[in-house]
Amino acid sequence: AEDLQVGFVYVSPVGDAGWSYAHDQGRLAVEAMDGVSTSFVEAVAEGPDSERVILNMARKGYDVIFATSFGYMDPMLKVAGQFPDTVFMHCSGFKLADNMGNYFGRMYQARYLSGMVAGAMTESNTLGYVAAFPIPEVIRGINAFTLGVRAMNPEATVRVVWTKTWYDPATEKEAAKSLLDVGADVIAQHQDSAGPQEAAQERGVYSVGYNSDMSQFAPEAHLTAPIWNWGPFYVATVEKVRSGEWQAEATWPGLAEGIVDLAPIGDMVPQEVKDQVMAKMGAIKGGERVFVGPINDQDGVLKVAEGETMSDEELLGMTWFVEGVIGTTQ
Amino acid sequence: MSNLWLIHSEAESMDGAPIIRLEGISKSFAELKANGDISLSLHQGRVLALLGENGAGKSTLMSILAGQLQPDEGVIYLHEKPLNISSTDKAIEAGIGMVYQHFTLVAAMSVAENIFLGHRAPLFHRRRTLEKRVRELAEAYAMDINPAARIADLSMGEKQQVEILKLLSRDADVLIFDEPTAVLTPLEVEGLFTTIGMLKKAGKAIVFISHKLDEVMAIADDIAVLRRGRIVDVRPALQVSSTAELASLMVGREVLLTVERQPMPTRQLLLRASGLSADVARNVDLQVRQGEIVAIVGVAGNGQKPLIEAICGLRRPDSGDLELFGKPWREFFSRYCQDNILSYISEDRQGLASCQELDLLDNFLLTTRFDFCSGPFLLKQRARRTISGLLEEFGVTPPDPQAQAWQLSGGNLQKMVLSREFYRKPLLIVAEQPTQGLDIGAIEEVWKLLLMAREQAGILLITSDLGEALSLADRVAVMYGGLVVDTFSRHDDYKVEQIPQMMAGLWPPKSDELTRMATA
Amino acid sequence: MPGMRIIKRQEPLGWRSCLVLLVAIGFSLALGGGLLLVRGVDPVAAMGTLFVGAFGSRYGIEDSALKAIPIFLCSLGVALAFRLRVWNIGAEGQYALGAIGASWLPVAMPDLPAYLLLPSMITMAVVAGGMWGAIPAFFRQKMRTNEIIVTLMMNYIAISLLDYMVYGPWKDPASYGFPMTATFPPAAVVGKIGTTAYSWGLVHAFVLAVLIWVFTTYTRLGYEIKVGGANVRAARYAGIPYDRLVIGVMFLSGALAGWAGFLEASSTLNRLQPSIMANYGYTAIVVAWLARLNPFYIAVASFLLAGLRVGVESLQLDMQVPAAFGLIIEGLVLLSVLAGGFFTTYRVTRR
Amino acid sequence: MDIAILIPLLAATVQSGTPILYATLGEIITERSGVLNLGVEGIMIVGALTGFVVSLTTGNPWLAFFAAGAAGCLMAAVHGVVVLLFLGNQVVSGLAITIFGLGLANYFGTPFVGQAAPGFDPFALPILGNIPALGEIFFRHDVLVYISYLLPLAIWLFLYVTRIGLNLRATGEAPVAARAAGIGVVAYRWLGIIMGGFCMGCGGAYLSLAYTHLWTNNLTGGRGWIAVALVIFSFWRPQRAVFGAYLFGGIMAVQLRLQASGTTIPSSLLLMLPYTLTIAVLVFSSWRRGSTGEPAALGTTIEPRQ
Ligand SMILES: Nc1ncnc2c1ncn2[C@@H]1O[C@H](COP(=O)(O)OP(=O)(O)OP(=O)(O)O)[C@@H](O)[C@H]1O
Ligand SMILES: Nc1ncnc2c1ncn2[C@@H]1O[C@H](COP(=O)(O)OP(=O)(O)OP(=O)(O)O)[C@@H](O)[C@H]1O
Ligand SMILES: [Mg+2]
Ligand SMILES: [Mg+2]
Repeated sequence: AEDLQVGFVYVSPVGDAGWSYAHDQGRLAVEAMDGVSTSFVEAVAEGPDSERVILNMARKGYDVIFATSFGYMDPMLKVAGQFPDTVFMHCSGFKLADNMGNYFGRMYQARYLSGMVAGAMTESNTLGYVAAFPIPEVIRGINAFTLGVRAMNPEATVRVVWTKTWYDPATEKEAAKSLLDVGADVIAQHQDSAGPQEAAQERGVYSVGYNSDMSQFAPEAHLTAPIWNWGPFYVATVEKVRSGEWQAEATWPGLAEGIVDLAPIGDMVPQEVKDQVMAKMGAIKGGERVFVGPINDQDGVLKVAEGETMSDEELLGMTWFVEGVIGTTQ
Repeated sequence: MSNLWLIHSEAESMDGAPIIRLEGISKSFAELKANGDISLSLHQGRVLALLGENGAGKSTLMSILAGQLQPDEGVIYLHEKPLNISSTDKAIEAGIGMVYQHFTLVAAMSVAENIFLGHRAPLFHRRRTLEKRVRELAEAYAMDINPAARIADLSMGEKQQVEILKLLSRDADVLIFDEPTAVLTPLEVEGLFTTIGMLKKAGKAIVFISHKLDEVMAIADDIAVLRRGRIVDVRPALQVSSTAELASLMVGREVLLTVERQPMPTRQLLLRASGLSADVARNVDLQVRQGEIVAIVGVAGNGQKPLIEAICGLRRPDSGDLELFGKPWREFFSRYCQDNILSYISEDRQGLASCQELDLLDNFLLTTRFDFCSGPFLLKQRARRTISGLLEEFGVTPPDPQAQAWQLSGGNLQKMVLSREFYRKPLLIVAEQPTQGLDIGAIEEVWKLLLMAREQAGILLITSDLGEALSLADRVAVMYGGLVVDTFSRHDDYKVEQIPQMMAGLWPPKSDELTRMATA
Repeated sequence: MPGMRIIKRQEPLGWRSCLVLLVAIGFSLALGGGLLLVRGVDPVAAMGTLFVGAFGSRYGIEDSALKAIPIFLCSLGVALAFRLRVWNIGAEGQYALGAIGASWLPVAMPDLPAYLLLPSMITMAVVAGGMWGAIPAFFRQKMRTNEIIVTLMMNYIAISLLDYMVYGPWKDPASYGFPMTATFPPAAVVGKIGTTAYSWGLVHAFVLAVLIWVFTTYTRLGYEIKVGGANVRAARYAGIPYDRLVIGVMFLSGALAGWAGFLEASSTLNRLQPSIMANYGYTAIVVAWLARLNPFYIAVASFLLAGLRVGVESLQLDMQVPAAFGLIIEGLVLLSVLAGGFFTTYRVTRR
Repeated sequence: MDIAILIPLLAATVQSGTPILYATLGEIITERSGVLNLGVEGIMIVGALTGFVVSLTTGNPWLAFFAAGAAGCLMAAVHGVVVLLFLGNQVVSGLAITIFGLGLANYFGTPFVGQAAPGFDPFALPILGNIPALGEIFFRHDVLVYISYLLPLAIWLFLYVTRIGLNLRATGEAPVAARAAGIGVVAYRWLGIIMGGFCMGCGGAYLSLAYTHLWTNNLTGGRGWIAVALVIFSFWRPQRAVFGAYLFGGIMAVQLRLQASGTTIPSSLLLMLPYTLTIAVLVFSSWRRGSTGEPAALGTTIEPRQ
């Protein structure tokens, strides 16, 4: 039989954004499967360009198409209507069709855990967060991180600097330094370059990586990192399509499914902290939620009442900072 | 004029081995043969004057000698040894240097830096040492120049001295001057001739190109005449009896360069400036009426430029009154284009009065476009027919509206500009150096045109050529240092005699000098 | 070079300049092929894929034509400024401002009827883009600043401004926090021509091109632009109000880019979002120069370069060639055509 | 801002100004010979990639640094071929070089993303590094920063004290005059282009070898363009380029520090700052009478000899 053809659409060059890079790592896992071939198109602008690219893939007879940016949602929906036999998968959106599913990963769970580590290690009670773009995915991460920090250290605050970049080591390193200069002693980040890690290492403070284990860039600073692991999910999805089990649904797997994880925690972290974090990880895997009330926003206004939990829908559209974050969401 | 002008060499003959000998030099530009089979010798301690009409090939020949151009055929001998001059550098090495028609100096640099440009010297240099060497060199030739001054701040005469020093500093034995006096005041010309005299004494060979025949008569030892790229005559200067003889040698017919001029009643007042200041021009009073030619004479750079620019609307006057056709400056120029009765014939034919990269039709429309407008549209067909006729009438070659302006020679471009400006039938003409660089034949034509235009219009003539001013003008104004020193009628013989003093800033004489003159 | 002599041509080269152009393009494609070889891609097959992807099917041609619209309009504007020898590198920013201007009404007053909404969107886009072009022109004329740098810096500012709008005040509450405005109401959308895939934007582009062509070739102002570009001093000498001309032309130049922004927002995206910025403004400069500022050639060149963008997608999909290959080709073509221009103005002979 | 923030801010200023300084100096040399090279951005990024790749493969940062300079020369030479040999328009050729360079770097750079290459690390200079405040600001950087302190002086000496520099300046001011004085003007323009390209390549390498030790697409992020603007700000004088480069280094550092100190100004607006400042600086430095020092023949083509 012919190979199953799987296409990926990336919003940025693979070499540019760690986001696309992470997905591409997943693609390589799929490529390694027997009887499956893959290809991708990078740097596809959201909007009509993406519609054309997806359409092209469908026309060329691709069996599964993964589109990995929010802005691909409507274009993909349009194409999905024309090609009922093709499987469409959209990442980070919310719309569904008979042959179009959507998926995302609960990175915020790992972020929370990394926040716990950071909160335990800070001495100045000021943490720095080098943030990419003010979109819900990033804001949610900052919030989860802050909740984690405050779980260990209620006095601590997290300062945010936006770089408006996904991968720009120079700018991101500079942003990290600016946070260090205002007293931060742990640096976390959302971009995928190791720039902030280098900055922390040079100043002799701690850092939290992202996306993959970044300890090689800053062996003395790197506490841990919340990491993506798309491979298993993509492999599983393709497998389901091949066996005909695939169904259009919204999937949002997390720590429990292994799509997100925490990189090994560094030796500088005391064992009891590690234990606490591991315990929490177990709990989350077991179904405990991260965003449970009471949660105040930045200005101290109660947003989530005691006992309530935030729905997935609310999480997907999160645009406000929780208490303890210093910065603006614009 | 001074005796210094008559400095013929003691060596009356051209015998003896020449320093440089040209043999069979030919050079073509595309189809045009600029030099054909030219042979010529340059001798130590002698001045060779090179004469010829515009485009005769004088500059081309000398540029070949200076290494700027490559000959198509022919050999150059230095001390009877063949010499390959493939670049300016090689020419300088061989001791050949040229002072170009347009000075080749770097305006933003100092005198000393300019002089040492291109020298084969040690990698590092010190400003002090350079300046000291320049000072020594200048003293040796009795020149007075500040080695640290910026070129941009120098007068034309001083710039020329720098050019000469540049050549001397590189031990040139052959010095070529291409129309060196075109931009100088009479006093500066005298200075130049003194210098040339000293160079001769020092045993240099000198080539002197000029359109001013009396100068040639004054300074040349030998005279060579070029016509259409060929040598038509070479003879010692002593065998030439008059400038008229030279002129007819050059042009091939009699040229008298005298013009008939009828007295003309002056009419309406066209231009009135009082207390006008613009940049360096200060407190200028000036009037031009219909039917007269007013000449402003003076060395370039004494405020004529800003004055003209203010009058022609290219620069806002700083202060004072300026009325054109009875209207204040601002009001006149707000509707200048529609009236189209003021014409400016600029000395800068290539840079200001025309667009080099456009064709003649577009260049023609430059100032006449309002006559060919219908609503927002431009009627190019009609303009094309008009210009074709005009080009023929004014004898522009080629008479083709589609030719590009850069393809025209300087003289032809000037004719094109004149045809355009006269087509407009302007009532006030500002003519700036209208004959600079033109040969005698062309000058004669331009003068006739200007006198013809005087019947309808008022003309403000700006010139540094006294002869031109006196031949054409009804009244003369002399500018020095931004001021109008004096304005007087052409017939005021006493003042006319003082013009060179006025141009040099020596007028009016200081009171003690007056007394000295009185006692003498 | 020894033994060679370079002579300026007295007569224009005529049709043979097309030959020079083709040779130059061929040369740059060959160089590009060499770069493909370095990465182990078969250059012949790749160029085939590129071409077929762009022009080998109805879809390809449709896509290329649609993509050519914004490039074409930006380029038309850029060419107008270049004609005056004003180096407008700011089409990208002017395009952004046009998109921002056009989006204001549909975001603020989505209920307006189409006959009001569309014309006022165009007006807003033209004014916003035009102002973005006129500001650097004003600086250039009044303060003698270098327009290359100012227009370029204003591109970055315009993009930040666009970001600010869609991340801030204009963010669609229903977009789950993603940076985009709400979808425009149908009244604000420039639709497709009948049942074809072509948008009415194509007609806009055509009409504007004819207007600009008539303007530059047959009007007095067009002539004055030519003179201003050929020789500034001569222009002032001829009484042309050069300062006003520059500012006016830059307004027009920006307005055309702004119109492109309007079409892209209204017709293609139906909303404003950061991905509207796709470097059309820079490609427009390449196009304008390849086309020697002539509107007709600009149309051809923008279609070709739009095709390059479309074709590179196929190249990625089928041969895994990075998207940057398109940039390389763009740069190479421009460089070699520029170098080839030498042969249209000069002639080399043996000495 | 108190001293505790100010000193690190100034130190960061020096560092982020350094790549711009290299590039600005390169462009000054090039423009002094009369050639406008708008390809700085493209040349820098090719330099950055070359430096990174060479360092990654050989492990020798110095070799990498000079390789980056050489790559800069090569890219600049392309510009030279187009504008000096084929007499093409300098503005357009520069733009094309930028497009081409960005394409080239992104095309070949993709496989290297996410790797770290050995580079230059900061170290305190003996004695100087211990001066209070000044030591921290100026003398605890990497060696390339220290080189950049000497570079303006070296270039100044080159331009004003050597014969070659004199001839090069003359070529930029008045090629016709220079040629008449026996100077091979085209050769000097080549020299200007090549030397400039070397500095630009080094500026790019600073980003990938010292500023960070990482590679990414578009690493230069518009710094090349700012360098072009700074040449105007510097009035074409190497010593003034230092102030310009640090001014911009400063504004980039301040912009992020404003955010870090908790400002509520939207980041989109803060990100406009460097560009707005560029325009302001240009207006400020152009808006004066008299000469700015711009080489009179900048951007002109030298017609071939007949
Ligand atoms: N660069 C050039 N390219 C083509 N033709 C040229 C060039 N320079 C000069 N010519 C031609 O050669 C002829 C001789 O020019 P040249 O400059 O030597 O004349 P000239 O005797 O010096 O004239 P003038 O008295 O006006 O200075 C000119 O008429 C012109 O047609
Ligand atoms: N770069 C060039 N290439 C080709 N031809 C040229 C060039 N420059 C000048 N010419 C030719 O040279 C002539 C102009 O030379 P130039 O200005 O020295 O003439 P001229 O000596 O002033 O003549 P005129 O007697 O008309 O004043 C024109 O005929 C033109 O065709
Ligand atoms: Mg002449
Ligand atoms: Mg001559």
